[in-house]
Amino acid sequence: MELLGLYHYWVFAVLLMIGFYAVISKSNLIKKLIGLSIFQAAVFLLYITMGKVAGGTAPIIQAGVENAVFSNPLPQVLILTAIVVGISTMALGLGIVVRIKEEYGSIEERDIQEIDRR
Amino acid sequence: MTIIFGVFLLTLMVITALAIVHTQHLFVAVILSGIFSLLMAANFFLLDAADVALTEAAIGAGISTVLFLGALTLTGEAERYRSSSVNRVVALGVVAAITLMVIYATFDKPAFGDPQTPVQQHVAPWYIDTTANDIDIPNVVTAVLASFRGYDTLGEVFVVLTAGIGILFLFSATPTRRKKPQTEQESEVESTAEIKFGEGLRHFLIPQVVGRLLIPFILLFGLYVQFHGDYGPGGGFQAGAIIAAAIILYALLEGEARALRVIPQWVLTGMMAGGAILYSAVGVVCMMLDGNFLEYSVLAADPITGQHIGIIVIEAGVGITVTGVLLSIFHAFAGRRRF
Amino acid sequence: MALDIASWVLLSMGGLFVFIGGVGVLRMPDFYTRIHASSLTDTMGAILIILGIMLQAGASLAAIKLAMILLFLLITSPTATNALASAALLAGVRPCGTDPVMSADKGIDLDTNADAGSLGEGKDT
Amino acid sequence: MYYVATIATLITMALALVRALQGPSVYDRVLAANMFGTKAVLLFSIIAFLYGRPDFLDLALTYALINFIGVFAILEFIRRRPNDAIEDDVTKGDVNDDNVVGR
Repeated sequence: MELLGLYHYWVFAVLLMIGFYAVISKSNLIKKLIGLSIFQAAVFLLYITMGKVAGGTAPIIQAGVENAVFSNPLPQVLILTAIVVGISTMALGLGIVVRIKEEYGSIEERDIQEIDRR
Repeated sequence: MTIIFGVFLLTLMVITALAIVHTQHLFVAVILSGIFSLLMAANFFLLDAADVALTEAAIGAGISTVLFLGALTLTGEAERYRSSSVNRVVALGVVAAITLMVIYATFDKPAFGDPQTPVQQHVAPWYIDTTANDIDIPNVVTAVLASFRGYDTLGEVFVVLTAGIGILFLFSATPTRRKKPQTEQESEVESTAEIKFGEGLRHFLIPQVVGRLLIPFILLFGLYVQFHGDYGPGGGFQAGAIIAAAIILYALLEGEARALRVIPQWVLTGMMAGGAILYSAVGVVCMMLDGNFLEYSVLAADPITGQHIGIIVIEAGVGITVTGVLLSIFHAFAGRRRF
Repeated sequence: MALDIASWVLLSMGGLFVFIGGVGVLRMPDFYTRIHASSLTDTMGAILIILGIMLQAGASLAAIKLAMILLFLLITSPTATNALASAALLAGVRPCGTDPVMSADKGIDLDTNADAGSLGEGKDT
Repeated sequence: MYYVATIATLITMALALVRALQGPSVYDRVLAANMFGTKAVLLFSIIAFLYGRPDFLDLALTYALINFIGVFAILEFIRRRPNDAIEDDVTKGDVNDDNVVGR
């Protein structure tokens, strides 16, 4: 049981690093952004995991139910807004990639550096 | 038992993430990230975060696939280079080392779901207790989002607005071609291609009919999520994404040109700014009525009614801004010609 | 009690159908047969499972929501697979076992887009 | 009682994921992704009752309503992309399909 609980944190670590690997080792800019979104998702998962209370339920008070245990609402609020902010900033990143493609004719980091060196 | 379901879904998530990073085909990576987002939403739901799961559902199913595909249309869809083996070994080494360190650190973490940890003891019970007395709406998440931490949410809305403005600025620039100037033939091809691009899925009869049938229901559901957010999972962020998804569906079926005729860009720009201004205006009105910034209690004679009014108005502001920004972003990508 | 048993039976049957469909999607030989398998989970499986839950919900708002979910599922998922199949057909993915000669015999020419258009499903290019 | 249906749905999700990873053609992956979405609708409905919180059916309703938008977007994307890319992809799909038949 203890290990099953820790498994959530392990998955967080693994996902974080899968995203990080894509960011540092891939040359394609869109692939880097996809990696970044995996990284982001891992952080979301960590917050929500820490807010869970055993035997709890979602923090929406039900009429007629007394003494219910609620999970922590605070991380949920932070992540809820972070998801929408995340997609907006991701779109901004994609917009920058599109502009790079238009100016350089490529979205590979390697090509772009070569063109810049010239 | 549900913890085992959670573990199973988490395992599927890791497999999906590995496949996303491994594949060379960006189109496939985008399809797989749709699945990844679904698994993420399921996990949030199992971890008692219904509001977050709803947000992830609205964003992941409706918006993010569309945006990524829009970008892929403009940039091309295959990775040209594999990273060199030295590069890969170094990266893998760094990644493996950090993973092991983080996993080592998890053994010091408090047990999963332990109610005695400091994080569960400190602020959260206060929020849950106070919501029932001071704000009197069932959804604690909405109460914290809109009232207790309203200033924080105002900041988030402005971040979303800034991202939207950034996209509009970026795409207002016309590309300067460095190397090969366009030949006449090429530009001709492009103009015919543009006519084809404008018409959407108009020739696919069945999606057309069913899509038209469903758009009113999606819009209605969006409004339900918007205004039911005080009582169940929902709120401005989710509703904005759902309504934007409905309009995006219309644009896919009928072509961007018609969607832009229904809601022109100047309306969208007005929505982007208007929602944020509505939100801040509530704060200013509170100050004029001798309260603090965003202290809704002064909005009505009864503090609880004041809170209700404030929350409904600022959630509407959030919804309007999110809809405007997401739709502007979509039109910016979809209306861009391929160069 | 009788309701519980009925609901249990429906849920198990639904689970079985969903599982069979899942196996079909994995094991069927080509794209079009896989669509068939996936439709099994989306229609029979979904109907049985949601009916099973509705029996538990009783007459309440939840039952109405479940009915709406079922209705939307039954509308959207065949539309999506139909759109997908027509896109695949237009792009030239062949059903396995049909070589071009056989198709010509039946009067269906899979090669030309014009013909696909006359099937009522769209013209492209 | 809900466990049977939940487990069947979860296993089906895993099978669909395998199909999405294997391909072989793009369309198979899209089909698997779509099927994943409808299974998620069922999973959310069942879990809402498993947790005893039927008001959370909104989540399932969201997916039921907007999951297919992704498929339409993909369709539009396939239609829009330059012709060479389509042919490239289809030949790949065809070769792989033949392999599956031959097995």
